[in-house]
Order: sequence, then C-alpha cells, then structure tokens
Amino acid sequence: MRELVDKAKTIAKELLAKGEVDLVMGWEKGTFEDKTSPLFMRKPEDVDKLVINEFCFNSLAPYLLYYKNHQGKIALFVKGCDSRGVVRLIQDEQVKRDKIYLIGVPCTGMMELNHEGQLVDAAKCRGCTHPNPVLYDIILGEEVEAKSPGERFAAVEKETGSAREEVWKAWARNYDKCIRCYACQRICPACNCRECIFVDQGQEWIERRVDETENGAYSLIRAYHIAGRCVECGECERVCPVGLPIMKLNKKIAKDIEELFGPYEAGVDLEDKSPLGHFKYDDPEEFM
Amino acid sequence: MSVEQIQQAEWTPKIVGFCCNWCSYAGADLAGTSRFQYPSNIRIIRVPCSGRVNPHMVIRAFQKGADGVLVAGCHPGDCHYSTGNYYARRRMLLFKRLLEYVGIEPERFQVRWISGSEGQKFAETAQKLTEQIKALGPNRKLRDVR
Amino acid sequence: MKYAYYPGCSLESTGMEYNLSAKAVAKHFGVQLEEIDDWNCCGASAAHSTSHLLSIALPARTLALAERQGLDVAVPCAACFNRMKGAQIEVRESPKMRDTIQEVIDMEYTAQYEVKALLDVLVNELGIGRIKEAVTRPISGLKVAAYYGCLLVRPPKTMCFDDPEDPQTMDKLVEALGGEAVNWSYKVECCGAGHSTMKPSVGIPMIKDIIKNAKLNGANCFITACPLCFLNLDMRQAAAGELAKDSFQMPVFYFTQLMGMAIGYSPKELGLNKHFVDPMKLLNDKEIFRHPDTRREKA
Amino acid sequence: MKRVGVFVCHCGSNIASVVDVKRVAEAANKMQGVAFATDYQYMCSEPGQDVIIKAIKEHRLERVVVAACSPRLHEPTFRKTIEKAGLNPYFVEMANLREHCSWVHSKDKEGATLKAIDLVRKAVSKVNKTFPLFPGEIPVEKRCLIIGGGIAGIQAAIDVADQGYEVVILEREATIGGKMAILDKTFPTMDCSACICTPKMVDAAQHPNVKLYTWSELESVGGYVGNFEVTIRKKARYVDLGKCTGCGICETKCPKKVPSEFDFGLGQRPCIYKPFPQAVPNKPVIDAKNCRKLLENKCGVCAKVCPTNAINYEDKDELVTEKFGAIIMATGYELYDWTKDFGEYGYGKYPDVIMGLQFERLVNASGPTMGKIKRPSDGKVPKNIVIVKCVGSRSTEKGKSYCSKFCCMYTAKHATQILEKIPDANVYIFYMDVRTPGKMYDEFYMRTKEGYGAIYLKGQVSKIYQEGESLVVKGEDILAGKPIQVKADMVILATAAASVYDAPEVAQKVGFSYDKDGFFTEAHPKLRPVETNTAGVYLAGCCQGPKDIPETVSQATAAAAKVGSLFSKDKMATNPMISEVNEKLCSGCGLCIPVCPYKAIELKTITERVHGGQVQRQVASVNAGLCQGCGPCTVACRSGAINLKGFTNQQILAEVDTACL
Amino acid sequence: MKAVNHKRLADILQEWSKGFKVVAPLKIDDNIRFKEWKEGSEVILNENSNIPPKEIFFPQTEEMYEYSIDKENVEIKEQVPTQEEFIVFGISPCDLKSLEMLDDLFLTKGFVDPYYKAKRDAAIIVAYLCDKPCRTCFCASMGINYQEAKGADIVIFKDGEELAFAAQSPKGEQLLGQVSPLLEEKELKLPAPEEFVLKADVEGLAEKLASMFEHSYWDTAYEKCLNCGACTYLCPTCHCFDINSHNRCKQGFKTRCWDTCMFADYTLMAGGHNPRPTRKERFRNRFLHKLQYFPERYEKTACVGCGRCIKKCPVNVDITAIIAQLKEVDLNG
Repeated sequence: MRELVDKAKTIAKELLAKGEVDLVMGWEKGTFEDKTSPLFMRKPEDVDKLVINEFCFNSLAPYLLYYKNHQGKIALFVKGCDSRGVVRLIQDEQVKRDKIYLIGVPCTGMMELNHEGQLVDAAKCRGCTHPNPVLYDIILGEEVEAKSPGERFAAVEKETGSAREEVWKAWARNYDKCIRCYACQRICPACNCRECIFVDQGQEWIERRVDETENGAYSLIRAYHIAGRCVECGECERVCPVGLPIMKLNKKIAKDIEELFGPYEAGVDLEDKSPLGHFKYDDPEEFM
Repeated sequence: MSVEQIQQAEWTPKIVGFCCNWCSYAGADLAGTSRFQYPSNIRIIRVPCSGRVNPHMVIRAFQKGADGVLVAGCHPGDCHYSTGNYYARRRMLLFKRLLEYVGIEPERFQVRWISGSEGQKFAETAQKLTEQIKALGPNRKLRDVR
Repeated sequence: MKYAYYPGCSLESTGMEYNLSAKAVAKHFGVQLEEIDDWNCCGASAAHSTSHLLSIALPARTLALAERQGLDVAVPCAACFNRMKGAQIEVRESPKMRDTIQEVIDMEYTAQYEVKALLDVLVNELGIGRIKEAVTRPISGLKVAAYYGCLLVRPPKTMCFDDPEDPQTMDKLVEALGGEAVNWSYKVECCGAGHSTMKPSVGIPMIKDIIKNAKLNGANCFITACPLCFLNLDMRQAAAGELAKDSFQMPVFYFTQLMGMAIGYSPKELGLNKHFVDPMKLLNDKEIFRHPDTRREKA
Repeated sequence: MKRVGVFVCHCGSNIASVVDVKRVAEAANKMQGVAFATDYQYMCSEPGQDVIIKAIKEHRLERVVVAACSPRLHEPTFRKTIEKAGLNPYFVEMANLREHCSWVHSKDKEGATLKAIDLVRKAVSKVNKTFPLFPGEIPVEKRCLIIGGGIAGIQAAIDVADQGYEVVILEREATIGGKMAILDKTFPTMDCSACICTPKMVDAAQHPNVKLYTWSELESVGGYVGNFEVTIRKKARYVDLGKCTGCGICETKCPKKVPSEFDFGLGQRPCIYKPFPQAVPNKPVIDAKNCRKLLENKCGVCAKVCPTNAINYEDKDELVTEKFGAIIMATGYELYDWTKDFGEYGYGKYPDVIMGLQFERLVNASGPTMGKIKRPSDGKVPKNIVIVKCVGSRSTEKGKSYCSKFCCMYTAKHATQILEKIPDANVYIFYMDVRTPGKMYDEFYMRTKEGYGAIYLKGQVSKIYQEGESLVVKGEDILAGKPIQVKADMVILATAAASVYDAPEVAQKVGFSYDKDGFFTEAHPKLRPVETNTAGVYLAGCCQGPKDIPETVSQATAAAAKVGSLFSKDKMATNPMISEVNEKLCSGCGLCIPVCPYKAIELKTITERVHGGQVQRQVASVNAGLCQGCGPCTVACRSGAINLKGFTNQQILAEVDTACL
Repeated sequence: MKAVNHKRLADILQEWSKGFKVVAPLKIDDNIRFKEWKEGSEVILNENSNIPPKEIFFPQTEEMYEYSIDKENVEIKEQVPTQEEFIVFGISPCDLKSLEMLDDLFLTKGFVDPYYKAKRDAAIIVAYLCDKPCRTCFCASMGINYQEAKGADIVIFKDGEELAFAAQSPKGEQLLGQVSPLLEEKELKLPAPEEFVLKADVEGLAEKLASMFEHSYWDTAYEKCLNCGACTYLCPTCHCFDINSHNRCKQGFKTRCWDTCMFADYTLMAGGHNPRPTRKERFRNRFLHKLQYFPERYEKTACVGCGRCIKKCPVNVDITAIIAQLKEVDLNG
C-alpha cells in the first residue's frame, strides 16, 4: 500500500490547490511506526505529512458527521470498509454524496503488533469481503483480491445449546470488563444518532451504572441498533480498550440476516434497503 | 430482592406479555369473557401494535426481573395497521436469535400471533409459557441483582 | 434422449402391438428406451382399492430400480403411468412416506427422477416439428377421435401434462401426421375398464356411448395411449355394436401405431394384424400404404 | 410525582367475587404518588362516575387509574368522566382486573388479588408519565367522490347530494347504471329493472349537487381523510358532450358493427354508440379500437351526418385533479370467467351454454332478441333448458370458495321467466343448496317450484357436451342417488360473482386493504361494515362482497350517512395518540419513513441556532392527518427521537419496570 | 536484603491473604485488572493494568446511599463506608504517584470524601518497581523515578529470578515479618535505569496555558478526537464523577459514577445549556485540567506518564505530542 502514497499526495495537493475541496482527510504517522493518526489537510503543504500504509486503521467516515454543516466539499481517503461506512452515512441521510470526494484506496489489509511484539495481519481484517472501495471518485492503483472472504462469519461460533450456561458466563465476564467509554460507538459509522440513548439518560433507557446488567443491555441493544447497518469494518472491536469481542454480535446478526432474509451486505449498494426497513410476506416464522 | 432471596422465597415466575391492542389484547379479553383459566403469572402490557414493541423493552423486562417475556400480535395479514406485525416479525426473529446466542434460553422470550378470536390460544400460550419458565427456574441472566 | 422404460404387464400380453410400435417409433427418433431390469406390476386398478401403502410401494419398487439406472422413466400404459406418477409425487412430498416406503421396499428411493407418459415423451419432448418432418406417409383421410380415457390426464394436479377436460396432445399429433382430429365429447370419459369383464351390463354401455359419440362427430377411427382403453374399444366393439344396433367398424390405434405407419413402417412391424376390428380395410380405402414402406427399403 | 386517584371496581361480583377489592384499594393507597384510593360496586355506572368526579375535586387528583374491565370496553367512558371533572381526558389509565384477572384466575383468589395489585401499580406508574393530549384539527373538503356509477354509486350519490354536499360520480363506462341496467326483471317482485333503475340514473344526473365523470378512470389518489387529492383520467370520447344532442343519427349511419359488450356479444352495436337506449348521459362515444376513421383514417361517416358537428376525431385523454373530503367505493362486481376453468362444460365452445347475465339480455325486451328467448346458436326457441348453479362458487377446486349469494334467487327468477314465455318448456335446475333468506324470497322460490313447475335436481353437473343439435348434460341426482342425463337445448350457468379484475389495483391506488378474492375489506365485519381501515373511505355494494340490490342500496345509503356525519363539521378532530418527533434528538436518518404504513412521515428541513451560527438540517415530521398511531416508527428510531403519544417509550418502560417488581 | 524466587510469589500472597484481602493486578482473559487475589490467579507485574488502580479507591460505580419513600416520609440509609485493612499489591510507581493526586482531591482543602478515605486509610501498599519502561511510558518527564516508590509500605523489585522485598514503614515491617519464613537474605540490586522513548516537558506550561484559553491552537488540535471516554477512564488521575439515582418505584439508591469531560452530557445543565458544547471545548478541558487547573490548585501536573491514553486512544491522540505543540505555540501569533 505504501507505494500509493505519492499518487495520493499529488491528488490531495491538486484538490486543495484547485480549490475543488477545502478539506482533505487522510492519515499521518502516529506516535510509533505502527500507529497512524487522522490528518486534516487544508493547505497543500499539509499534505506532506500524509501517509498511506498498513497501519491506516481507522475509518475517516465517522468524521463526516462533524462536518454536516460544512459549506465546502470534503475529500477523504477510503479503504474498502471505510467506503462502506460512507455509503452507510449517505443512506442514513447524514452526508450528501455531492458534498464529498472519495479517494479510493485498494487495501491489502492492516497489520498490528501481537503480544509477542511481532507484526501480524490485523484481526479486524479477517473475513474482509470488500478490500476495494465500493464507492469512490478516483482510486489509487489496481484493485486487489480479498484475502479470506470465506471467513466472513468465522467469528460466529456455533450456538451451543447444551453449554448455554457457559456461553452466558463468557458474555457476563465481558460485561464485567466493559467500562462504557463508548469508543465502539464513537468510531462506528452506523452509530450516527445525534444523541446516543446510552449517553442521554434523560430518556430512561439505561442507567449510568457500570455492571453486568447495564453493560449487557448496552452491548445487546447497540448490536441491535446497528443490525442491518453494520458495515463489518471491525473498528468497534479494534478500539475497545478492554478488548471485548464486539464483532461477534455484529457478525452473528449479519449472518442471521443472510439466513433469514437472503443475501445482504450493508453499505455496499446505495440502493439497498435496510433489512429491518422492509419485509416479505413470506418471511420465516421459526419462533412460531 | 436478589435472585437468591427469590429462590428461598416461594418462587413463582414473572412473565411480561406485550399484547397488541387489536388482536392479542382482544384475544386475552376473549379468554376472560370465555372464562378460560390460566396461571396468574403473566402481566399484560397493552401496545397499539406488535410493531410498537422495542427489543430494548424486552431486555428491560429481563433486567428488572422478568423470567419470561411474550410478544403477541395479529396474525400476518391481519394487522390492524396492515403491516406492523411484519416488521415486528423481522425484528423479533433477529433479536430472539441474538438473545439465544449470548446464552439466554429460547423459552424465555417467545413471540406468538394471537387473533382477537383466539381466546383459547391466548390461555394456552400463557399456560404453556408459565410451565416452561417454571421448569427453567428464575432468570439470572441480564438480571439487575441490585 | 434416454429413458428407463417400463412396459408394464399389458404390453407383454394384450397390448404387445403397443410395445412393438412404441419401440419401433422410439428407435426411429433415436429415443433410447432402456427397459427397467426386474420391474414388477404397478398394481393398477386393484392395489389402491385394497391398501394405499401397497399402491405406493409397488410402483415405488420399480421406480427405485429405475433410479439406480439414473434415468427418468417413460411409461406407455396410462394406468401404470397414473400409479407411478402418483407414487413418485407422494414420496417426494412427504418425507414420512419416503421413510416408510424405503423401509417396505428395502431400497433407497428419493423420487428425484421424473416419471413421464410415453405420449408426453414422444410428442411433447420430441416436438411436433420433428414428427412432421419425419412423415413420409401422411395418414390423410383418417378422421381420428383421440381418446385419452380417464387415467392419462387425471388427476390434473399429479399428471399435469395436458388439459384434464379437453386434452390436445394426441389431437396435435394426428394433425401432424396428416390426419384429421375430430372434435368430440368423450375424449376423457371412462371406458368402463375392469367392469366390462366383471359386469358387462355396466361396462358395455359405457363403451357404446364412447364409440357412438365419436361416430356421431364424424370419426372413422380411434387413437389411444392406453392398452386397457384399447382393449375395451377394440375387443368389445362388437358387443357394444349389438347394443347400439350398429356394426360400428371403428378401428382403434395406439398413437405409436399411427406414428409408425406415417413414418413408413409396415403394418406387420406395427402389429396391425393383431387387432379385433380389422384396420386394414379403412387404411386401404384411404390408400395409406400407397407409398412404399420406406423403412424396409432402408433396412 | 402526580397526585393519582385509584378507583377499584367490583363489577358487581364479576371482579369482587375473586379479587379482594378492598385489599387492592388499601394496597393502592400505599403506592407512591397515590393520593386517594377507593372501591365501588359499578364504576361505570352514573353514581360510580360521580365517585370519581367528587374524588378528583376533593383530593385535587391530577391523574386517575380505574381498575375495572378492559380498556377496550370503558376507556372512552372514563375519559369523558374525568373530562367532566376538568382533567385532560387522557389522564386516565385502566387496570384490567376483569378480563385479564378475575375471570381467568377465578380458582386462584390469592394469586388474582396479588396480580390485581400489580396491575394497579403498573397503571399508576404509566399514568404518572402521561402528558396532556389534545386532538388536532384538520379541515374537511365537503365534496364526495363516488367511484363506480352502478346502483350503489347512484344511490349513495343521491343521498349525499340530498344532504347538500357536492358529489362526483366516476364511471369507467360510457353510462352510469352498472349491472342493474343490464337486468331484465328484479326478484322477488318481478318489476322491470330498467323501469326502477333508469329514473334513478336520471335523478342522479340531474341533481344540482351531482357531477358525472363517465368514460373516466381513476388515475391516482393522494392526501388523507378530509383532504384527498384525486386525479381522474377523462378518456377521449371523440364526441363533444356540449354539442351532441344525443339524436342518434350517427349510430344508425355507422357502417361497422361489432359485438355489443352490453349484450355480452349476443347482439351487435355500431362503433359510435350508446351502450343502451336509456344511457345516461344519453350521448354516444366512439369505440377507438374499432372505428375505421381512427384506425385507418377511412369512413368518417358519423362526422358527416352529425347535425351539430359534435364529432372530434382529435379528442385526447384529459387529466383533471380535484379535492375531496371523502371517497365511496362502489366499483361493483363482474361475473367470474368460467370458460378458463370449466372444460367439462366445454370451455365456452358450445354457443348454447350461456351465463345468467347473458340470459338477462336474451329475455329483455330491449335486448338483441326483443325479449324472445331464442338460443344463440340457431335462434330456435329452446324447449329443454338446464340451469346449473354454483358454477365457480363454493368450490375449493375451481373458482371461488364463497357463496355468491344472489344466484339462488335469480336462477329461480330465470326459471319463472322461461316458463312464462315458453309455457311448454322444461326447466331443470341443478343445485347444491337453495339459499333464500330475505323478505318474500323463499315464497318466490316455492312458487317457482310448485307454481311454475321448475324441476330442481340436487346435485352437480359433471359434463356438458354437444350431441347433434342439442346438448347433453350429465349430472347426478343425489336425492334419487343416481346419475342422470338431460338432453337440453340451452344451458344457463349461474356463474360466481367475482371482484372486478382490477379491484386490487384500485384499492392500492386509494390505499386500503382487500381480501384474497379481491373484495374490499371493511374496517370491522360486524360493527363497521361500510367503512374501510383508511379514514374517509367507505364501501357500498358488491365491491365489498356479493349482494343483491336491496342490500346494495341500503349499504349505499349507510355509506352516504357516514359521509354526511364526516361533512357535518368544518374541521375534524384527529386522534392525538400519534407519533411525534423530538427535533432535538432527530438526526434525520429517515429510517422511520419506510416502516410507516400510512406514508405519514417525511423529512423536512429546519433552521436552528447552533452557538452563534444558524444551520439548516433535516428532521422527520409526522402528518397528523395520516398518522394512525401504530408505532413501528418508534422502534425504527434508535435515538428515541420519534415517540408515540399515549404509548411513549417512557410510559411503557415504566410499566415494564413495575410489572417486574 | 529479603528475597524470594519470583516463582514462589504465590506462596507469599497465599500467606498474606490469610490475614488480609489482597488486591493485585491479575490476568483476566487478555486484560489486567486490580482484583482480589485468590489461589491460582495469575499476577502480572511490570505492565500497566488496563484500568488504573484508582478503581480500588474510587470505583467506577460506587453506591452512596439507599432511600425508600412511603407516601410523604422519605427514609435514607447512608452506606457509611467501613473498610478493614487490605493489601494493594504490585502497584507501579506511576500509579502510586497518581494516588497522591487523588488524595489531594478527595482529602485536602477542607473536603474529605468518606468513601475514598475509608479505602485509602485501610490500604497497605506494596509497590513494584518496573523492570524497565514500556514504549508508551514517560513517567520520568513527569518527575517520577520508576525505581523508587515513596509512600509505599513495601517495595518490591526484580533482579534476575529473585524478587527483592524492602519494607518502608512499620506496617510494611510487620507484613514482611509474617512471611519471613519464606524469605531469605540475598544481595540484590536494581537494574541500571533505562532511557525513555517518549518525553514531555511541562516546565512553565501551566503559566503559559493560563493565557491560552482562547488561543487558535484549540481550533484544530481537537479535530481528530472522537470524544470517547477511553483516555479519561483509563487515566489514573482523572477523577470526574456524577451522581445518579436509580429508582425502583418506592425505593432506590444513589450511585456515584465516573464521568468524563469527553461526553456530550458532561456538565450539561438542567436547562439544556452546556458550557462545553462541542468537541473543541471538551478536548481543551481535558488538557487544561491536567496541565493548568490541577497544577494551579495542587502544584502538580495531573499526569503521571503511564501512557495508557496513548496506548488505547482509538485515533492516537498523544498527550506528549500535544504538550510539545503547546510548548511551541507562539502566544503572540
């Protein structure tokens, strides 16, 4: 991916120079070699800091939410999953397509340090089905092959009816770890409410208390809130400071949607209807 | 009251039933007018349509001490608002599977279509549900033990 | 085209000319009929009135054998076809029945292959077009009453290859062969089948009505796809005639026989000499055989 | 915390015999926020309601819980009660102690009492979160659209018009009158159908408040009760109604004749024609499918002969959009097409096998045979006539599963008509059952049988076929228990009455539901038989299901009465228990829009001040006229920005919390 | 010097846990959290716990009192904290330092928080001196010597296979006494101190910031911050909380829960006004609180250089980088 950086810089510089956009979002080198940080470029010279590499983890899509009232046009770099996030935001009426300029980055997958300190394929990229942007105005370089699309639902293990108690215990342990910092929610392109019901306690949906019951409710309801809208970018799980298996739930729901209502991937096609936004008269009724 | 205390006390299941006003609530009414007997464990919450039932409300019930939850609406095609129950069906299907995935017994959360003329069915559903929950014992999962 | 072929009991005996002509015509059109090895009676007309299970199990066994051959099945006899199709559908639709049957016949049977009436295969599968081309001896002058009988197209839900009340397959065929298909009203009436042996007082009048109506509508012969119908219309025509005070003299043909003669087989090859009502008179009147037996020349 | 009053009803012994009402009242008294609790014999009774009113005054109650029967029964009662006492009518909640408690737990008194207490607590917690609700108001456009100009439409039109409201009749044919105009006589009185129908047609046409759109189709319907926006396609008629005097010369001169639809092909009509002599409006249309002028630009005779040159070959379809406050559906029925299913009756290939309505024309003095019963094939007068009933009715195999209701009577009518005109005729009627409920109906049937000597045979017809000149009808007489065979000269099939082929399409355009057979669904089969689930849309006649004329007419009048009550006010109150958007929370994601069955939600742009600057953004907005308060939108909304008044998230959560205590 | 092979640490904790509750950084799945030590649980030293030990003294959710309402009369049940002595084992020098700041906050200037005090007084601190700094550490820049642990009752450090124990208070002595049979006298010494990757210079920063509230620096600096609460919840010195009541019909209870200046409802007022309406103000508040307000009030920078925020920030907001930038800002510019 690194080889794309020069082309990326020229494009970004041009866009700013020509005034086609007045803001370009990209990444800059972070505290360490294996870290990057969002970069907001307004002048051509800002672009020198731009990097494109296997550490450009975080999606820039969610930032668009902060520029809803931005007058000019905004350009941003999007990997496959990021572009799906953008599609999500457009579908949710949060962004106007004509207000953004998407620079596509064919993504060969992210790398991260494991406990032993070696660089390995990032967990969030496992089972990625769209390494290439699904929506862009211009794309850097050739499209690439998806590494392990077959593993899309690898995270979802079989429902173990017998060991149900164990299954619950495992989740309860997770709920005990959660500190409700809401990093998962802030980084999520599908979480685009003006005020999250989990922050705004005025609505009495949830209590601030951090314990098994409230955290459990949070994790399940959040998963449900993004049902059919989660673009499976895996950011929520990556940013979780206590390493909760958040994507398990999201993938589980995505899998069920495929099983129950037919093939569907969120944020791939602007025209797709959300699975919970319509119905078929002959939908399954397994609970009957 | 903590789960443990409940157990020591003579425990009987708490069941919350969300019933749509036009079919299932009417069905429950009919069960009454026809004097069909069923256990007194179920507490019915009246909603205009099964499409009004938010999965969060189901979770809330489990948090606050329900041992079982029933969501009941009009049969597909009979919805007073023509389509509400179809959306409910999709939502509840996904949500039920999600609950089971994290280890909550399927019996604890059930969805039924009960029409205004199915008083018998309502009574039987309440009966069966209560028995199933009794067999499972009190619900600890997601429970607010404070 | 290749099919597992189930002649059934009649075609070994009373209906051998059907068997004969069917094989000949199939050969001519390159339709391979592979006789099912070790087939058994389909149980028609008797089994289903004694035991439902038996009536399914009997054809199922044969079909199971065909399944081993990995072929769809072609059935000439309407009665056999009716039974087999029935069995296949019931097994297909009810897993429970499938298990029972597999246990009873002690063979695997998944009903994945189709059961087809020979008529369906030789007309619809083959296509009227190809038949027209092959005609060397148009059967002009034959006014044919296409007689389907009660079993071939009923019950519509199971047989579903032609209209249950006004079927057309044989009519189309007749036209294709250069004959005239008369429009008449007894196409799908019952011929009395078994009755005519057990209870002639019931059976014979039924036959009479059929022949009468055909004649009334200007037919001079019958075409059929069922050995039982054939038997009744042909062998018992005399008896029916007496009842009607009219020596009908209405020859009966298997559709395969008409096809056979139209594409140039000789009367003998088609077993035309085996009929009770002699067809040759009519055929000669109409000079069907003025053209040579093209087949023989080839042979 | 509001000051809540709890009123526990004994309902005589219905509740009190199982639930310890005193204990419930005491428990209630201890509940948080409850300022007063008591019990009474019959809360819904006059004195019972006074107890409530008095308590509200004495104890300064702000909210009320009535623990009695099902809210589906008495909620409206108690809303009125507390309104009398000066509270907002929506400040009352009911705890269902009867249907959901005493009646179903009669063997478990203790359990029932405990449950009753819980139910009361639940209601208290909900009512505590109730906000005052006020019905909205929407203006009512006092014009009524009637779709279909048959007897139902005509009757409804006259009745609405007589109440002083404007009416528009929309009819797709060239004339109003519908099926009744086709009929010869009407049972059981045997008076001439035309004689009672055509005057009504004229009344309607001449009524100052009635406007006719014949030869027109429904294009689209927008809006909602009181405010429908309807677009109508006025099909090109090629005759200027203004100029045309209806003299009829063109009809006589038109060289081309085609089978007449009005006579079901038994007769002929020219290509410029009135469907029948007494058509209203009594002016012709040109049949563009057949007119040689329009097809190959030849002929043009009608234009030449027309004294007022009313003919205009350039005429085009025209779209008009008008506002209406109410719509009455009166689209009628059509006969089920037996020819596609009934091979045993010859798929319609025997000319002498006809339908009931065809017979009506055969026997009609103004019909193709001048009222002489002649069979279509050769014009011979039939001697042996077979009538087959329930062709396509009451059948699970073919056609329709329902009973077409009026066939029994009209077959009897046909029998008598035949036997009157052809005294030596034999009429055989094959039937499953004879159903003749109705004033003088069974007497009529008896007279047909005994008086006229029609031969009724109980059994179905298995086959009809041509044999020489005559038809052979094979059937069964199950009373005699033997198969029978009738040689007939003509066969009349009493085919099922079916919904009009495009009824579902029309229903979708207007926006209400229809059943599997394409008949329009009433709001309630017993209690709201002329309303649909869509406010402001009413039903009249056979579009809702097979009916005979008197029933149709009375339903039409009923529908008209409904329209009258709707129009009696200038503004109509809307149900206040509908969705409402909290714009502060709404992100304008629009996920609520697709789940709304009434298309009541749309995005609108608002301007708001955000620290200094002004910004514009989209939010959802609910149309109070369209919203029916079902609530799926509230679940589609993750941020709880859209909420259902009367069933708010907070109210339901409060109920859940207390139900689980 | 008293010493024991590190493999036998469990025996020591076992011994102590007879008399006291022992709280130590335990491995829970792939987390490290300060939880009560039980036989078999795995202690992780020389690595920052995910959640700082502040949660021992100042839990994320802490019940304050219960109440019940019966008509007009309300009854309040104070949950006056009483705490028996317990051992906090394996706390690192930086986290230990953070306790000083929490002490300032909860115990000085005339405000004494009973809930905090109870736990703090009852705690016997056993500190562990890091073998070597991690890459995200910069405690040195915050004036912390990672090889000493002032205020701990016992310090431990590792030399090869051996763990060295040194008491720093009578309580410590007494505690070591308890386990003396397990300990043997050895000659051990600290490894040579190591250089830090990250540095931050806060010299005179507080004064500078005092005049920077309105500075344009903040207009863009915040831009990448997503306003999640990770940094503040993971920070050993962050201590904001709010009080919540939990109603269950006639009874309920009040809790105090961690709050964070990152959240939209932080200091949101009843009337709907919010003095920190956007990400900018919230971001600014976080740093001004750490680098200006706290120093002004308690003469300490509210950062101990543990690096947790750097490690866990979803978008790599790096406090050391911010400090560097702030230092460079030209006040006249």
